[in-house]
Amino acid sequence: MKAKVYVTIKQNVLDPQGNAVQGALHTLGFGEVGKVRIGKYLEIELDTNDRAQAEANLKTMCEKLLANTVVEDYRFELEG
Amino acid sequence: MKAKVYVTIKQNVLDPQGNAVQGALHTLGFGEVGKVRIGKYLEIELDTNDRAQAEANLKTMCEKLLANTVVEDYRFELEG
Amino acid sequence: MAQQVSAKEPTALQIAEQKIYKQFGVSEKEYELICDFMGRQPNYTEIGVFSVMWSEHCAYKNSKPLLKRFPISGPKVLMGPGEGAGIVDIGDNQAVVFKIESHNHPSAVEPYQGAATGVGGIIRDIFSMGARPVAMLNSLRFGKLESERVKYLFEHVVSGIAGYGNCIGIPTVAGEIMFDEAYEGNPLVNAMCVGLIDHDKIQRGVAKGIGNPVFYVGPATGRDGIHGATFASEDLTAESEAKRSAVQVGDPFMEKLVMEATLELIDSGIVLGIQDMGAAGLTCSSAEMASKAGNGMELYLNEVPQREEGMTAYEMMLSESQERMLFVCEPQHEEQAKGIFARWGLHCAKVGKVSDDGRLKLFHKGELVGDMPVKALVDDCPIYEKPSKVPEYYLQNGSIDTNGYEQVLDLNDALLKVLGSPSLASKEWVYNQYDYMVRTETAVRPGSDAAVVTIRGTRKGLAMTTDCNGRYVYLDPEVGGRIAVAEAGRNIVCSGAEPLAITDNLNFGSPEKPEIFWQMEKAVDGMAEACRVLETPVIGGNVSLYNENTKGAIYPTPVVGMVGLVHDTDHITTQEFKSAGDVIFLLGE
Amino acid sequence: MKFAVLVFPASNCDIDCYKAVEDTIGESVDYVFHTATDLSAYDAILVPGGFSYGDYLRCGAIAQFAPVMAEVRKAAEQGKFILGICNGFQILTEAGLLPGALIRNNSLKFRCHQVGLKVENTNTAFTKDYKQGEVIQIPIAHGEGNYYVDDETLAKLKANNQIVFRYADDNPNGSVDNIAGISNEAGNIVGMMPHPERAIKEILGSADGARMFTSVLNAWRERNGAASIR
Ligand SMILES: Nc1ncnc2c1ncn2[C@@H]1O[C@H](COP(=O)(O)OP(=O)(O)O)[C@@H](O)[C@H]1O
Repeated sequence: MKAKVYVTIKQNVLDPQGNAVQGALHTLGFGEVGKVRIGKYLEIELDTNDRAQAEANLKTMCEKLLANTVVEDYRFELEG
Repeated sequence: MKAKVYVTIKQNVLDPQGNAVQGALHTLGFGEVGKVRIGKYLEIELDTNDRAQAEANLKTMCEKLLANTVVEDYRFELEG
Repeated sequence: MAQQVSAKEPTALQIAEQKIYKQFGVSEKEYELICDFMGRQPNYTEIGVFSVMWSEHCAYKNSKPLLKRFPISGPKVLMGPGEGAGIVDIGDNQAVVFKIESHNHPSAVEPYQGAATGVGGIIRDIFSMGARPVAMLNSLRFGKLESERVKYLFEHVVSGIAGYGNCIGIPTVAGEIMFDEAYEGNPLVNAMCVGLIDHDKIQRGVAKGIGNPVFYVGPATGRDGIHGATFASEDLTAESEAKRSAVQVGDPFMEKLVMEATLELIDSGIVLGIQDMGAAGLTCSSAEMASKAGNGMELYLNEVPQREEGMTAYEMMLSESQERMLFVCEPQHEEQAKGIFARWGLHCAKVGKVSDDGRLKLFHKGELVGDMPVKALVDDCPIYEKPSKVPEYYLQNGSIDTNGYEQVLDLNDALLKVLGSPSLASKEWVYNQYDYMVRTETAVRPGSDAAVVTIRGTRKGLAMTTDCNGRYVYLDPEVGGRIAVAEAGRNIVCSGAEPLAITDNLNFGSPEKPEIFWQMEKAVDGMAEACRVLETPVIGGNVSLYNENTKGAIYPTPVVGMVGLVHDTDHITTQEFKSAGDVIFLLGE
Repeated sequence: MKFAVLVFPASNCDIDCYKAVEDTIGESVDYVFHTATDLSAYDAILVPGGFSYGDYLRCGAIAQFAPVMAEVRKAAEQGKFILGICNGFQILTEAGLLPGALIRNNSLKFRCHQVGLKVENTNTAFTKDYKQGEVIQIPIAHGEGNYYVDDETLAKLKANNQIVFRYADDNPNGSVDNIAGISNEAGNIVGMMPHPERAIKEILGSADGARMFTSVLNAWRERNGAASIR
């Protein structure tokens, strides 16, 4: 199975990198660009067939390691 | 409109960060974890209604700024 | 799978008939010589191995005659050119180890990773000698800071250096940067590392003891940085695109572990020979280690840790994956060595053994896939004495009447212009991104003349600097070469140290052009003369040629890295004016 | 008094912390590897700076799971003195031993230079020897030192007097309320981005960091009824 994990910065937390990219895109002439938020995108291969278990484990992985829930949100999708 | 951009490290380019996270997940007891690849995930608000133009512009943004095409691939989705 | 890939490799006969070796930069003459040494036509893997061993980078085939003009010995030199880095005695059973190296081309392609892996490579050169790296320096050249591309290169090179050096915990204490259109498209990224060692810990890259096992340490090998030429003439199908050599990516975390484990291994006293896998990875390290011991080596490529599937012998031998080392010890020490690496979370694989037949033999999947005489690989590359010719510009410049220049009347304006030029302006923006304080020995930080790093447990310190003004060298290579060494010497002396020795990085255009070769020759003469006068021998260095774009060559830029000894930390002197009312002297004419 | 300096893969200020203990107070100090499972012999634990596990994913994220961290938690509960510097601070927040998180500098650049730090709280084990409100010179060297807490936690930090250091002049990273260092409620754990171990003698540019080490020695002596040094 393959998991796709999205880790995004919480709405009320400042995203300096997103702001910098927004500024840079404006400089490049893309005036239509509004807010930019930058997060992480992880692809994880999982050697299992137990979907329910995989979901439960992924949740733990996210809570414990992949996201810092003080400043980040996460969600994931399972494929295959 | 809202764009979601995925920037991933090219398949045969080393991803030290992915390797370190894989190792950490194994240490945490998730033996089922295979390859881990870590990329970026961007959400960009676009103030336009011209879908075709938005797509063309996004491509340019990715090529010029958002992805480093020497080592990274990118893809995006447009919503709304 | 693997068969398919290798089936696609041209046969020895095809290589000969279609002159495929030319894509590897091997000339017809050189190819014939290789066939003579081999007693037959080389196969694809073998021609690949020869091509890198006989490249300028490894064989110095165009620069060796010039390097011979440098003074390389002195009473304090413990090791001159020939090993990973040179070593100079600083008393009390201690010595300083240092070397500079370029990563110009990779940085032009991918500035962050190019610069980062340049830093990683030079650090490995230092710790593979058994030395603890204590400081880093760099010397950078870019085009004019106006274009977007140059800004991009500049910004990313700096963050690549910072990213790698900061993570591994070696302070980046000094460097220099200049911007000039001569470097447009050809940035120079030279990195220098300085280490400390006790005399009895000095290692060499030798494969000693027939039958001894050869170990591979570090991350798995991928298709990183493999000779791009190979695919240059292939049609770019999706499949070949996927196989195309990838940009080398640095992993400073891995290097930190490899460094600590290697130093611990060396400390244990069981290492007989050790060398890092730098340019041309496994090929260069195995051939050179065998050659220095007068032995041969057998490599079992199945045992080489591999990151990607279906790697061929050719790919494994030519991969430039980073952070890897090769070492030899006696068989009874195998477990001890593995234990040390395991403690640092690293795997160490037995990939070969030292043999007595003077040949480099490669086995893959139970077959002998390469068999080459080590001596031919390492020593027998033809050395070229290139023709040299005084360039037109130099002759013309000679007749310019400098008195004819307009006088500068508005001195304020002139001063502001000078101060405002990026080459002269403060480089704080750059060095504040470098951790120049980690290890807590940095007594003089970036921003003064030479940096000074103290030596714990003594009153001594090491002063270090990199210098070169390419414009001077361009205008008069011989005088410019002298100036580069002299400037470095002044920087060292002004910081309160006695100059010890230099390392140098010869960055030039194409030596095939007689005018460029003339620049090289003259610059080396000038540097050699200054080194003799200052008694600072050249204990190692690096050569980077073919730095050219469509508009021509870069300024000849032989960067000098000098290290000096501060005998007492009380002697350390810094650049800035100390207090109002102090008297100011001008020394010299 | 016995100090432990933790060593994670790619810690790199471990040596500096070790030297600082030797050079400032001359107490006994050991390196303790991340795999260690017993810290009972130590009175104080220094979690040094560096790039543990390459700082991959997030600074300090992977280190929080090293075997030694279970012992650090135990020591924290026992009231032992714990100081996290730079990466060490990041590790302590990731491990939940200190509140908040450290995110990327608002300049998006690594920054290395001296900063002025205002001592906001002299009641912690590590700041006893400073004067309240004093401004000291200590270097920073970090890319992710932008301290973040939500408003509610910030209010708590203030109410409990847990803000130990603030940047006195320019805020180098964009941290909330100019925070440079905080403590836990009990004051036995301090985390800070600046590097006191890099400021222990004049040749390094400042000696202002030395008093963090004398402070903790005095705190330990007070706790154990011995006379304090000054
Ligand atoms: N410009 C130079 N000046 C002095 N010595 C040099 C110079 N270039 C190369 N050398 C020396 O030649 C020796 C052979 O280099 P080698 O080990 O093959 O190079 P590298 O480690 O750069 O691949 C090294 O000891 C190196 O110091």
